[in-house]
Amino acid sequence: MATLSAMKEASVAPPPGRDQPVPRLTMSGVGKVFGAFTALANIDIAFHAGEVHCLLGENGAGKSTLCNIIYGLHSPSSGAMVCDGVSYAPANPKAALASGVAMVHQHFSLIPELSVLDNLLMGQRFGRLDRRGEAARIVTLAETYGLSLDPHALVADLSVGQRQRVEIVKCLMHNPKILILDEPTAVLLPDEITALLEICRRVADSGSAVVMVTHKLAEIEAIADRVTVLHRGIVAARSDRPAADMDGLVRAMIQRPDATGDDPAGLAQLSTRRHRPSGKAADEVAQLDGISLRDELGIARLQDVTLSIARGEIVGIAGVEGNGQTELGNMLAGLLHASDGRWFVEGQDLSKASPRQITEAGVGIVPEDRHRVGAVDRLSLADNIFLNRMPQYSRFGIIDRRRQVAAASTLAQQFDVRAAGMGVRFGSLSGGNQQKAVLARELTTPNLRFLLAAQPTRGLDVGAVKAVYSLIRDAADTGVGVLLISSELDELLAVADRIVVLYRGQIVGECTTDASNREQIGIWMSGKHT
Amino acid sequence: MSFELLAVFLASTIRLAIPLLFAATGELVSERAGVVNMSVEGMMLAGAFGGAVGAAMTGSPWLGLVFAVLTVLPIALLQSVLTNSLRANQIVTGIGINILVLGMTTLGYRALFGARSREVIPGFDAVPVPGLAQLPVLGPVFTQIWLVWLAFLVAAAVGWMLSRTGLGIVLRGIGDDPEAVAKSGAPVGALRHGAVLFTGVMSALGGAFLSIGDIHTFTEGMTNGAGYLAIVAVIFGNWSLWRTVLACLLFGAATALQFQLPALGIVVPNALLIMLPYLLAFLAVAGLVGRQTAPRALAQPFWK
Amino acid sequence: QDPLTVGILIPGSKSDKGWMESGFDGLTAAQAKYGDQIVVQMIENISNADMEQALTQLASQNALVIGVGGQTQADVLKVAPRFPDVKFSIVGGNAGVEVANVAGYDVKQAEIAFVAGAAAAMLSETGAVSYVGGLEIPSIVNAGTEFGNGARYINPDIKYFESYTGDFDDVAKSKEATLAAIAQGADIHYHILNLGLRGMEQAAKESGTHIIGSYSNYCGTDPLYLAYSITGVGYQVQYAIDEAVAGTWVAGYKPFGLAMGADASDMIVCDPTPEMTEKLTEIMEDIKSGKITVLEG
Amino acid sequence: MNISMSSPSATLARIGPPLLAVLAALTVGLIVIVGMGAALDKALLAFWRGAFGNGYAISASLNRAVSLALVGIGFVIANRAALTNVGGEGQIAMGGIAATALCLFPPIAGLPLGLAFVVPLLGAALAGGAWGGIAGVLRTRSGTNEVIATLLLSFIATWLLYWCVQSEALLRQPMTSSATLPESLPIPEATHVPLLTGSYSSPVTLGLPITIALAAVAALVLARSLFGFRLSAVGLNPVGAARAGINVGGHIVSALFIAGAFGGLAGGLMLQGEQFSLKAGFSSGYGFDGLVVGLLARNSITGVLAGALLFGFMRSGGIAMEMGAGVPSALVSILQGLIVVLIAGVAYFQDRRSVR
Ligand SMILES: Nc1ncnc2c1ncn2[C@@H]1O[C@H](COP(=O)(O)OP(=O)(O)OP(=O)(O)O)[C@@H](O)[C@H]1O
Ligand SMILES: Nc1ncnc2c1ncn2[C@@H]1O[C@H](COP(=O)(O)OP(=O)(O)OP(=O)(O)O)[C@@H](O)[C@H]1O
Ligand SMILES: [Mg+2]
Ligand SMILES: [Mg+2]
Repeated sequence: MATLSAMKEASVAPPPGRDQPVPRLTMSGVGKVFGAFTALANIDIAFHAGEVHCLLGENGAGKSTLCNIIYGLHSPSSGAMVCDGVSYAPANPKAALASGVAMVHQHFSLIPELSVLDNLLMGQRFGRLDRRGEAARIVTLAETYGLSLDPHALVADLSVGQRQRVEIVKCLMHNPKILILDEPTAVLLPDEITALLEICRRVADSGSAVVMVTHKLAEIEAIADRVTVLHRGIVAARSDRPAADMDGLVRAMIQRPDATGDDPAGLAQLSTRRHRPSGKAADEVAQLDGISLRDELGIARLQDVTLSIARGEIVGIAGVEGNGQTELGNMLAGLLHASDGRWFVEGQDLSKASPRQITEAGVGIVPEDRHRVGAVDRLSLADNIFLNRMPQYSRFGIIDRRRQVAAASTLAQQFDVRAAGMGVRFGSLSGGNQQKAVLARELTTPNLRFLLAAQPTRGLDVGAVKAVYSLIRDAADTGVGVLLISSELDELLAVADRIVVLYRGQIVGECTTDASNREQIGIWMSGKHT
Repeated sequence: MSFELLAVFLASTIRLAIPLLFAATGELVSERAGVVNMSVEGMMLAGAFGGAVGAAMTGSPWLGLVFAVLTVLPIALLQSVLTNSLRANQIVTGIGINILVLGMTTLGYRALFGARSREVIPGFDAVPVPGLAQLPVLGPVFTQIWLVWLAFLVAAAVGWMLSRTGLGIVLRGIGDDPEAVAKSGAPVGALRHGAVLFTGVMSALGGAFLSIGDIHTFTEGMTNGAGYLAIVAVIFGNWSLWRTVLACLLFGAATALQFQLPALGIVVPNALLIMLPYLLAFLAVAGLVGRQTAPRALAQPFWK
Repeated sequence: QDPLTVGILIPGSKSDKGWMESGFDGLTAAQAKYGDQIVVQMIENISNADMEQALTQLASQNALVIGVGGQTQADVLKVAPRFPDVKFSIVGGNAGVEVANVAGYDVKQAEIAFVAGAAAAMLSETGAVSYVGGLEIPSIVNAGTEFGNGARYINPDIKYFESYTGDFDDVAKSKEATLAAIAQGADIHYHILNLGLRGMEQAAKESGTHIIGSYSNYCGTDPLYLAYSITGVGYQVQYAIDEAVAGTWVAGYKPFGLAMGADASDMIVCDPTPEMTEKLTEIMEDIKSGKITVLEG
Repeated sequence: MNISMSSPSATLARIGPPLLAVLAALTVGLIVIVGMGAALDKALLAFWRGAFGNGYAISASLNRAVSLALVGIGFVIANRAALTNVGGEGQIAMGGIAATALCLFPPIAGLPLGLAFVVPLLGAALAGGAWGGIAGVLRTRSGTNEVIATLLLSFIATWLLYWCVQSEALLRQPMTSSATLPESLPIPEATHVPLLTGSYSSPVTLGLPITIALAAVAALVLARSLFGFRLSAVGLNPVGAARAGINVGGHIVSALFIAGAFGGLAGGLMLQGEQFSLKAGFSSGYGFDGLVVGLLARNSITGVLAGALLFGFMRSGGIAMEMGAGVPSALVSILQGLIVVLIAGVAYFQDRRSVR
């Protein structure tokens, strides 16, 4: 992170108008309601010329919604905006662009089938294109911001970082007065992040307002001139001196309804464990032996991952997102097969096993992507609780609904899943209840010996986080080996027995959960050990 | 095959391919923008009908052509509203429209022409292309009605549009990822509407070619699957313009062969020749002939 | 006396310029002749799966049911036994009809095709003639074969081209088939087509060649036509009605053809030379007397 | 699918729009009749008589409804797995070909215990199933869109049937005289599907109870069985279903196989119950009409039966109307097309809530 902090000092000239801020865009009383759900309420905020303004907030806080409103993708349910002194209410992105607002989305909006140039020219003009001239113009533009790109490459062939550069150039082509970046660094490698922040600074220095959404404190420290923290759709805190106010910002961001002190989630209690795993080799539940995995483009996602998990042990996998965690989770779920290496549970080789065989071997899977992998949103809660175990509740191929619903209801009670009934759509449950339902299913896997829990607390509030970890810990206490993948280092430190760090698909370090290891883990995560 | 026969075969191939070419060019644009119009068959039939009615009423095939387009536009609009505004299932609405148009043209034909079926409908006549039509062997190939050349011209223009203009990029983008294009500010919905209407116009021309171009008459259900064949040509053409043009010509040749082979004393079951286009397209989508890459968002409604 | 109720099933389109239209013309003629002595129910354009139902409905409301075309035969034979009091006539019926209340009228198209072939050979200036058939079924193929035989009977060196489009109604294909023959020199075309005939007309018009019609009289109304054969489809419809009105209707197979006279089968050349007329008459006599034998159909 | 959807108002919301669409289409039909200058009362009377006037009319309509219902049920089953089977026409054709071949294979007609007609029907179902299954295999193996595959297979089957009846080496009857049409030999009496009434004056075949039984089974399977549950899961979320240990590919193939088998069975019943010999154009568009019925039903088997009856009787009435009042039966096509278009259109208002 050293480079990031260094950069702030490197920013020579103070942004113009720092003393007398010139607002480029002001939002007053802006709210957004989706159906019955209030995503944003009464937001007052101003973005100034020459500043990098960071929006901070946990998942679901409303950051993307705010950005989308500025960019004309959503229209606000209430409130008003003023851009450069005139009332601003873009009907669509085109209108926003015309007013000088450009945006890089959280999810890329490039079309991989098209070339970089075609993506950049997309929607700009309908007539004949002077491809050569445009390409030259774009390369020149990119170079003024220190970016290099090949306009004729196919987007599908680009790395994530390169794609993002294309997205940014696409915005810069409009010469924006306001540049919005929604979580631009989530998928980047550390070098790429540094480069990106440099670009943000340059854009701001040229007199634009840069609005950047992020979860990462280091980035804020490095780049932000001002910070606004969103929490559940309202402004929870603001700061004009973010580096100094960091602690307060963090507290505002992660405040839980029952937040207390430094450990808002109260996770510390969880770290006092009754049984510690013995650590003897004979107690091994699961082993990963030299696992490597390539994606369909042939890019290595996992390299020679070797790891063993003992009975009752919780092994945490730490790492910045996008370093192979997703692939590791999908592989253990049986949705991907390793290109090399094998893995075992209780000595049984599951490297080529199907999801069903994996479940039958006593492996529970709490997947990272609840909606795509962990459940069928449009089926009922009862059906999802037994998604992989319906045969138990059927005879001669016919499901005994009454028995199934009764059993589901018992499980739901046991795992504290709160729902209007067993027949409600799974997708209509709140995130925490969805996750508890998935846990109810996976933790009751017959003969459970090994549990994979990937990002199990994502998007959950504090009560739910605690409940989820209690359930996982209780399982470990009964002798189940747990592999816990999470991007929340604090949670790993509190819950796991041992932490390994994944960086670019490789295990780059391993240590105990002693708080003093935190810095070392950070270094491993950032890839700076090399 | 003697040279005369070859020339006749080529001319015949082209004539049989032109209705497909018109419709397939239109359908290609629409499919590149992500919309499948199963209703091409119905739109062609309506075009054939409208062309015949217009030409018979006014005595001018030119007005017939205008009539054909005017007849088809509301149908294309219906298809477009159903699929692009109401996001109805594209396949099913297309088939529904085909049933509807078959019924309406049959009924309309009987109401308008029933009593005077022997009347000749004014149509376009073949015109020799100066210079080319005098070529020794290939001359006959260049004696065609002007719509033939229009079909090739429009196809070339569409090819140019798709690859060389901003509109082309946006249309192709919409077919792969309409959400992404919408973020760039392009009016996705309007463009999809436009693509379907364009398919309508092209299908109308293809249908009118049948009724007042190639043969100066209308018969009930005269498209006889040509619209489906046009869609198959787009599929077999792997959603690329020049390949689709080749596919249309190939399908035209397969039909023309049915009349050339007997003259050459070669016995091939007719059924096989008729089946050939479908079989080839099937082998192609089955992945047995090259790799097919359909637009990613093909047949998927766009929700803003 | 109550009027005779007649139900008529026309499987194709009644305005197809061919077989179906010819049958419909016969019906119209009978209606003109009998006025309100007969009441007619008609249905056209019926698909295979609906044929039986249509015939049943006609049979339940009419005393005489006429199926225009051999394609109705299978279903007529199925329906007829259920309506023993109703008379069924199949126009274009064939031998093998042995149900007590069914009459099959055989049009014998091959006979007249032979004569048409002879006429074509005499009319041709290029020494090449052609024939386009719809379905490649025996009666249609036999007519084609006999057309060729007839042409060679006049001119042993004549070039003859025949092809089949697989569909009586496909205009585009019959146009292309005709053009293929024209490219090889043919200038007189004969056919057994329905709607498809319009494609042949277009081809002939574009190339300046001529057609011998096979169902209707076009002499004087359309310069494309130099001659036409009478195949007697309409005549048979009238015949069935005549017999039923007169009370002389009988079941069983009945061949029509030249033997039944000029209304049932004849060859008309629009502007004949005396030699032509003489030769054609001679040929027709020879067929009737068996001196020339032609195929069934 | 959604358990909570069973209150009276929900039911109304489900069947209301299709009902309205049908009514609207029928209204247009009346306007057209009047517009064509036909006497409305005469036309309606003819329609009524043709549809319900006597035992024969009713039976013929029922038999037609049977074919449409079978194709429609198959469509609904495949649709449960989010698959659109538009290949009914070809599946009927394949069923017809297989049934003909088996019926004409001498040992079959000699089978005891009704096997003489059952075996060809099973063969027809199997052939149709195989034809649908191919699309399923392609879908799982190479991701080929099943709409395109079933449509192309449908055309191929239609021309395969044409070939079969054109070629003596295949199923065409021996050409003994010029009278031999391009069709198969009539199938032996023993292979006919028995009539319920025993009389050809009201020829409802055993196909009706078979279809009702299959409809009941299909409804049960979709609503209550493990298989139906898995089809839903596969249709709603293939990745989630795979993780839950469901064989996604296998269920996709099965769903399209079953849809095809229903189409094939419809073909077998059409051949062995009504037509008795195979001809070109044998399937008569029932594949597309059946697909429409399946769509109209909005995933309900009861809806399929209702739609099949509607279309079955509508066509009977249409034929009678043309004979009795001179209103071309093409009007029926117009109504069918209108109903499809209207229902597909109003689906938007029903589905809007459930998408995203
Ligand atoms: N179109 C929509 N309809 C209904 N609810 C929505 C919609 N878009 C967002 N939401 C809800 O609004 C809330 C805020 O969403 P938003 O995407 O702004 O969060 P975020 O702060 O960007 O979170 P993340 O860090 O996960 O990106 C969430 O609960 C989300 O589920
Ligand atoms: N994309 C969306 N579309 C429609 N409704 C949504 C969407 N996202 C969230 N909701 C609705 O908003 C409500 C809140 O969702 P969310 O997942 O943020 O719950 P939560 O308050 O965070 O609960 P928990 O504490 O259990 O996580 C839910 O009831 C859900 O129905
Ligand atoms: Mg977001
Ligand atoms: Mg939440």
